[in-house]
Amino acid sequence: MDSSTIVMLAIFIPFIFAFLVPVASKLLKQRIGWFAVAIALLTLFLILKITPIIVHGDTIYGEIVWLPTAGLTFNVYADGLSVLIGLLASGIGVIIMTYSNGYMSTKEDLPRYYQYLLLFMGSMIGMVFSANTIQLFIFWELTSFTSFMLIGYWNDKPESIYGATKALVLTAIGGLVMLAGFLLLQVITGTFDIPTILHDESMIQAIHGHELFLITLVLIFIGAAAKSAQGPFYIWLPNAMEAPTPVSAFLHSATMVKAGIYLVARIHPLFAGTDAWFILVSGTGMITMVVAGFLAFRQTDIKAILAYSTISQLAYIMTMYGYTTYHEPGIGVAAATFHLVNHATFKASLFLVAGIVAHEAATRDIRKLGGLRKEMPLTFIIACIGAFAMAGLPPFNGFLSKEMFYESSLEMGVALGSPFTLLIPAIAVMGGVLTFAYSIKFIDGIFFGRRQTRGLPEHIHDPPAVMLIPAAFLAALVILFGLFPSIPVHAVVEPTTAGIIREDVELHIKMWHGFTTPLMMTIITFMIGLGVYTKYGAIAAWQDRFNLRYPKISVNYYYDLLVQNAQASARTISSITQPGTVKTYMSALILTVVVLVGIPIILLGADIIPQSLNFDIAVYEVLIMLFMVIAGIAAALLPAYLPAIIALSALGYLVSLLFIYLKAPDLALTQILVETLSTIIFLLVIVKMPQKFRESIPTTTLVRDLIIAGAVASTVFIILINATQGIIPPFESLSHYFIENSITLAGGRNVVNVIIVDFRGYDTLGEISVLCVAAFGVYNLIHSRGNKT
Amino acid sequence: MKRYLYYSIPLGIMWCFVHGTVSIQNFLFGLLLGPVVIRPFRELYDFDQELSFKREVRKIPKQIIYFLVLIMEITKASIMVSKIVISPKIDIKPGIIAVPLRTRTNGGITAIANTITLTPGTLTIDVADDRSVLYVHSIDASYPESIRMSIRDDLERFVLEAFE
Amino acid sequence: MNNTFLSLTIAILFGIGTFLILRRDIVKVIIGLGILSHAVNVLIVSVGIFDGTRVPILAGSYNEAETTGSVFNDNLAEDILSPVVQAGTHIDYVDPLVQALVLTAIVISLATTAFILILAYRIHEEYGTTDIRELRRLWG
Amino acid sequence: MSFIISALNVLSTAVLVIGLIFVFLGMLGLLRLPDVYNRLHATTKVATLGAFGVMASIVLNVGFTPIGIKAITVGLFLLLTAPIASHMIGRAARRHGVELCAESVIDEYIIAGETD
Amino acid sequence: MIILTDHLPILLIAIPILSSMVMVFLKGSPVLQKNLNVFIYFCLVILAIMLLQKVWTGGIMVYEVGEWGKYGIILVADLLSSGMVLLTLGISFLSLIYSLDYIEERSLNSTYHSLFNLLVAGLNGSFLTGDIFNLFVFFEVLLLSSCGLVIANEKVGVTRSSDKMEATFKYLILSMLGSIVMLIAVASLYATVGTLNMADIAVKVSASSAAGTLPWHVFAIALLFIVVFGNKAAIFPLHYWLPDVHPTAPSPISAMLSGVLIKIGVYGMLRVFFLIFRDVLPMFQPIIILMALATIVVGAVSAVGQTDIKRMLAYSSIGQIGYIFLGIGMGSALTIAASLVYLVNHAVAKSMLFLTSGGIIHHAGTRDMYRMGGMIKSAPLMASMFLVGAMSISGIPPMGGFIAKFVLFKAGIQEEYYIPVAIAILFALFTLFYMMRAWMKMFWGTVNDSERQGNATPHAPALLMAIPIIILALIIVVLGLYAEPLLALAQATAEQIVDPQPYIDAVLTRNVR
Amino acid sequence: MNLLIFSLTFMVLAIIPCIYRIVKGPTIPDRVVAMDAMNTVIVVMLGVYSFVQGSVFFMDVALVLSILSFVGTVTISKYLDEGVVL
Amino acid sequence: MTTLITKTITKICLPLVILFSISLLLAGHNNPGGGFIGGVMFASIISLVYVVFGLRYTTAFFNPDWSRWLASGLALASVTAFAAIPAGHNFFRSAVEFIHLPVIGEIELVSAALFDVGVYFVVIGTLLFILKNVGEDT
Ligand code: NA
Ligand code: NA
Repeated sequence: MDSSTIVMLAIFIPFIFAFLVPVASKLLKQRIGWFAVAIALLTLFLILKITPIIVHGDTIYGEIVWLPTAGLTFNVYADGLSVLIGLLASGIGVIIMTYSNGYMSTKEDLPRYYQYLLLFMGSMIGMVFSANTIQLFIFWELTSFTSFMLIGYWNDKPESIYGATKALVLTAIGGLVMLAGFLLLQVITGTFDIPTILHDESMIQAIHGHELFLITLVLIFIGAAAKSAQGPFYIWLPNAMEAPTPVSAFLHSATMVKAGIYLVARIHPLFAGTDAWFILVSGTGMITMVVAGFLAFRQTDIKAILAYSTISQLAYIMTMYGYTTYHEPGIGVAAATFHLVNHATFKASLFLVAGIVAHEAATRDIRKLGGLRKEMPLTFIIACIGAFAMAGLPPFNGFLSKEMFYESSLEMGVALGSPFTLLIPAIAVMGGVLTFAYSIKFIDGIFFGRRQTRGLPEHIHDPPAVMLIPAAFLAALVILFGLFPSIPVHAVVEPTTAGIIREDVELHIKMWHGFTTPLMMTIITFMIGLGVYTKYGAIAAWQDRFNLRYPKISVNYYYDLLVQNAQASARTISSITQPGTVKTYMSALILTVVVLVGIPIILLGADIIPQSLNFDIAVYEVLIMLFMVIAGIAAALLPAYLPAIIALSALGYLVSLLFIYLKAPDLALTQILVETLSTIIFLLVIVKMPQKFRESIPTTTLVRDLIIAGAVASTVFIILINATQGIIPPFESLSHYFIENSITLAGGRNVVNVIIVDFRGYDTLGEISVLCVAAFGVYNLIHSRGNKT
Repeated sequence: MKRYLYYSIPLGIMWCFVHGTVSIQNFLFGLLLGPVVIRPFRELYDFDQELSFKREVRKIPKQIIYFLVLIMEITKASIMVSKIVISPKIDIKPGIIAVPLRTRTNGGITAIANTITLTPGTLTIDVADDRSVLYVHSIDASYPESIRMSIRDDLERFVLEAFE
Repeated sequence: MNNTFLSLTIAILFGIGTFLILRRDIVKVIIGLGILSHAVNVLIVSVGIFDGTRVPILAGSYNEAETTGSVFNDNLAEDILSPVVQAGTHIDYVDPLVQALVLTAIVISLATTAFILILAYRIHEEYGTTDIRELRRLWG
Repeated sequence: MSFIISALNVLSTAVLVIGLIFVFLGMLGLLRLPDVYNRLHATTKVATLGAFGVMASIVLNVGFTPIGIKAITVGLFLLLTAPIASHMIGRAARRHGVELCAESVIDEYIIAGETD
Repeated sequence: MIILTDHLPILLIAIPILSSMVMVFLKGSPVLQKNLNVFIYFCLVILAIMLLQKVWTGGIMVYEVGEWGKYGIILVADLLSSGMVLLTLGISFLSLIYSLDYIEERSLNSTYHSLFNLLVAGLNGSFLTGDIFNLFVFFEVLLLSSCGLVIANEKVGVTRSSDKMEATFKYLILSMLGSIVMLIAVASLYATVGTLNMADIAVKVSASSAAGTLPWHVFAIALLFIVVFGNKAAIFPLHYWLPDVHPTAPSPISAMLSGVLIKIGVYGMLRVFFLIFRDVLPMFQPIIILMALATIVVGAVSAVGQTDIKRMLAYSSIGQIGYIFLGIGMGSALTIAASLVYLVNHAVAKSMLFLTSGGIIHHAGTRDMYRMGGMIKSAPLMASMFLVGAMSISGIPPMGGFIAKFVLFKAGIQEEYYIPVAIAILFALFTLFYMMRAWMKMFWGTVNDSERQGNATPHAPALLMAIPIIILALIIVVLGLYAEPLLALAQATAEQIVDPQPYIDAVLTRNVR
Repeated sequence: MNLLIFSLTFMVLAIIPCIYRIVKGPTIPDRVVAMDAMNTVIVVMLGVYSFVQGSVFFMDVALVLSILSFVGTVTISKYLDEGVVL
Repeated sequence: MTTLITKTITKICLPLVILFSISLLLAGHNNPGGGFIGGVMFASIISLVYVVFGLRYTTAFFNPDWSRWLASGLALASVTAFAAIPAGHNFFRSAVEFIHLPVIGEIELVSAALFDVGVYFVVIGTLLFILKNVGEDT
């Protein structure tokens, strides 16, 4: 099989089988989870099958014709980076789905759960293997959406709904902004194809030199930051913890949040090497790292600790990708990539531990937990491995990547010079200190201290194997990668790095590399970290005071302000813009006419008055017109209905008289008939109404309405005196034809009637349809009293 | 059937008049069309009552006389009202008077009411439900009795002859 | 026809109609619509393009010409009957097309007016008032 | 024969003018007379006669051509319906509660429903 | 031998008219009436497909009603009009099926079928006509028939009849003002160029524009046409009637109104501005773009504020119309093609959402989303269907709405309208937000039984209501996964729109008897 | 032609009182009378017009107007009298 | 209730106006008139009958289903327009035919006149349908 076909299969298989889950669950009942595991395994197998090609240093490309008109093909591209994330997604997918078989109660809606998980996995794989930005965006939004569905899995809980909304709002906002960035990128490069850009040095030069460079970068980076919960967008991730714990482990720590990192890595070749890149990426990363680290330390919910720690760990990675501007890119990218792998392993294992603890102890509150190490020894060991790796203790893999982080921070500081020489390493150490502190807190809070009895089950023990083995497997990987870093490094980190910096790299990562500055920094980290941990009480008290005093210094405050109050505030706006009074609406329409037509009138000034005006008219004609105006004014001013109707009717008869002078007997006839009929209907209608309605018009209203009326009259007058200047010279009217051919072709002398029933009889067909419609409509009106609820 | 024939002739004439051309074809056409037109409304046209052609035909000359008298009376009335209208100061003594009737048929009452309206100084306002009294507005109601007398003696006589 | 006084009258009627549709009373609003549709009908006729003096009802008829009479015969016209109407005589007629258009417009406005009047009747029934400011159950 | 025709022409023009004057006087009455009942006298009698006269003059002029026939129809129709219209208006006015003018001397009208 | 396909355009208009009268005679036998009308619509859909196919392969089709050439009324089926007709009939067909279980029996038997058929006749007539006054006439047909349908009674009446009256009044009165403006515009145009045939007008306006003899008031007329079609399409500030009418109408009619009826304004805009005023178009583009953007903003913000599900959908329609107008305002073949794709997707998705909301209202007995909740368990079909529609409207892949938004934004950026596209993208977020919030309010959370109104008992939607929804959902997904035919059609249509010469040639180079 | 202009001007002047009564009333029946009278004047004008122009078309209009004027007057009167129309 | 004299005059007007409306309908092609004008004349005289005799009294003996009138009218109009298609022409193509009859002479038959008859019935049906429905309601 063609390797690109394999990639496509890896994308489609989860989707196809996700839609088969409901069917399969009819057969498998509670064991549907194993079906999902099998699919995930199959996907993992497919990706593993192409891994050797990538490790060898090649890339894979394949395409299917999709939407040629829109300039889109369905194409896949596999290099080190995509295979790395692909392996994470499918590999951790296998582990999580296995674990879920123990974690999820059989009373739950399992088909829906596994369906979403498979859809998510497919989207994630589709996203990383997408060879064009639009396809990437499509899968990106799908991951957001499946994430939304999974966070809201327990959809009757208000917290779930809140968390799901938040995640969707922020990640989807990011996604759309990113789409805008991609569109601009297409403007710059002329293509959506990622490999095309990556493999074309001149295009990258063009990007760097383009005036849209900064805005494009910012837009795309916002997408990445939102997805990876960086910067102000971090707030969705803690609330996402309302999802079932396996979901949190899978989506919100190991894979989906890595999508943002993936994107940063993916666009690295396009934008890196500029000040903007460093400030944006590393700046966001460093701030996030410290803030999230601090918040993680302060949490009492064990999943919340992990959530904030995820944010801070992702910030490490982000920071390192940003560093590459000013020093040798290989180190930073490799360190970031390596930490990405390591984080996936230890954080997923910690989440599984948290899930086990919550599952067995029925609480996630660290204040209620404690002293569980004897009752759950195996869980305790796994937790220690994960937490120590996170804290950066040797000999676990976290130590290695953290050392690389310190090392690159140092180099960065040096490269930037004073005052950054110390500042950047200091910030890095600060991040490390906080990480150390919350890692210790996690272990200490759950497994050490006093075993509480109140609110906890009597017997707490290690979980069944189906939950323990996945966690243990991940812990084993932590140790394995720590002791033998060359395994992941050769398999994925090097090809990934090579793909990003577009040159071959060879990394030599060892546990012991002498008493170097980074090691000193590590030791300092541990010491301060311990100190900080012991001062937990004081720090907590300080933060509580701070929160009380400055409640507005919080992103969540503004999110809630905007989103939670969105309905009410939008309602306020819409009740102003849509006040419900017909008069406003009509005024809007009338004013639109007046203003729009006023534009050319004002622009043209006096030129709007045509050269020749015709004032030649008989006295009696003037009188008739005067009567019309008087009747109209009477209809307007008479307060009682009947006199006003009579005046309107008189106006109608005068109009028919005018039609006589305009040589239109058919019109006069019709006008007379219609006038009388309308009067009868008027009378019918006012039968039940009060006889008059005396409206006292306030002066301001009167003036305003008179101005509007005057404006309308002027507009009509100006258009009319111009329009009656006659047809544009060389052209002739259609009407000559009618007069010439009325008798000969249609056999009638009354040209008007002939037009109505023959030349334009089709209009009349429409006209009598209107009449029928009015009849039926009136019937409906009269018989619409059914619902008075 | 008799009624159809009775109505068909005036309807034939009517058709000629509304059509604007008096010709034998038109009359025949109207003759055929007319009864069809009033067929749905036979409830209104006393189709269940007895009818004597002879009597109806005999009335025609008297109806013509009545019509001429009517025109003359209208002219007199108009001149009278016109005088009032163009006089510099309008000096009138109007009022509503009840006039007892002898006539009882629809046609008779209608004819007399219309006649009253069109003749000097008087205007039918209403007819009592039992058809016994006409209420008449007179532009000069100084002598109600004389008005009652003139209506009974002059007008009603013509009407009774022409329409009953 | 395309007389400035007529244009002015039409414009004033438009002004009156506009003033009326901005009133509070539903009946007044509908009267305003009535005035507007009168105005627009006269407007259409007034833009009729040629300054004829005669009603567009022609003299002469089929009967005057000797015809064989045949359904759907295109040639009938040109060959036999064209002498009936002399070339150029049309100049004296007013524009028939605008009249036909206005006829259609009048009928349509009759239908619409009937509908909206009965709608007003129902609104009065539902709301117990003819004040359209009370028609504010739907807003926001 | 031509004498008759020209005599008819003169007659018809005279009748036309008289008719027009009557119509005008009727309208003047509408303006000047004190209450609706008296105004009805003016419009119903004077104006109707005027209209009838105009129609008659047309018939005198054109004879039994379509115009003439239609003129007869119009004239007769007016003669037939004008009294009814004024009767309806007068009755409605009286029952609607329009008072007779101050100059009125007598009111014998009994509204059907009000006797009991 | 009668060749039926020669008469396709008129059949699509005249058959609904004739059949609406047949429905009156069949009042007494409702079953026959229903079946016959469904059958008629099935045939009409087939005819519409045939028409589109014929136009696609054979080029623009001109049908002279009465064989009077440009002196009479001409029907023109180009890709735009035949495409719109197919869209109309497709949605009408499904709405009709839906109505059979949704509309109260008496309303359904006595007037509903007739009015519905006349509405469709009005729509098809408007799309197909080549005559500007005839366009007015058919506008009136569809205006009044839609008013009549808005007040038709529903089986589960949660909408007060007073609301229907109020909404209809606002709709009708604003539309009547629009009609008056249109008459002024049409009459003035006729007075200036002496013809009503749109192709003929176009030729004359272009010629005099080239010769420099075009009077200035033609611009004023063009601006009047913006008001006319803007009013039909409900673009700001002419949108006020829409949020009242669309929610109060019975759901199948809401689907017709939002799905098809407001598109008539879009159609008119494309037809009139790109045919008649094409030489002076650049002057109007900024106005259209500004109005479109304002429409997007107003629609999006107001939709966020709603608690009534159908009212929210109505505001959403306003916003979405803004997007469509944005594409028109940007005025190139690309952006117009994008607008058309958007139009189709919105039509399908919004009709589907309104139909679904009808089912939801049947189920919940209220239109207030904030009083619903937890219905995902009791109404899973409605939940998933609404989600599909909501995703499509919000532009979430893989639904059709995404493709629409994508092509629109892409085309806009290609034409270098950065700021308008940025605003459009920003407010697309609002769409996502209110749609998903609505979905969560209705289907997540807890069931709120005590709030349920008395007259409605929860029940599964009737079969005839479910089928159209499912079909529309399938179309949405198909439009997302494989939009190529639509894109190609839109592209070809847009090219026809921006280059109207073939249209003019087809209309004017005919033998006139 | 002079006859036409004379007649028409004369009749148009005759409309002035009608318009006055329609506007000023004072009672509703006054307005109805005025309306009816105005229609009579218009009928006369149509008759004259038809006669002078020699075309029957306007006489048709006159007949229609006299019929419709009657219908309208009767309807309004009934409404005034009884408060109902049909 | 209206008075006796009004009713009597209405009885005279009724056939007159109906005949006039038919005359207008038939004359329409060559003179002012036609389906719409004739139809409204018809409708207005029927409405006068409704007014003068009362809707309830009238419908007791004269109560057609006006919706069927309008339906037949529109159906007739569209069928007339359709009739050209079987003859190999376009929709709404009109036809003119002369018939020589012994007594009446030459009659001009125009397909458009048939269409006008359709209009006539639509107008009558619509207006009276509306009046009757609303009248019964008030
Ligand atoms: Na603890
Ligand atoms: Na006609």
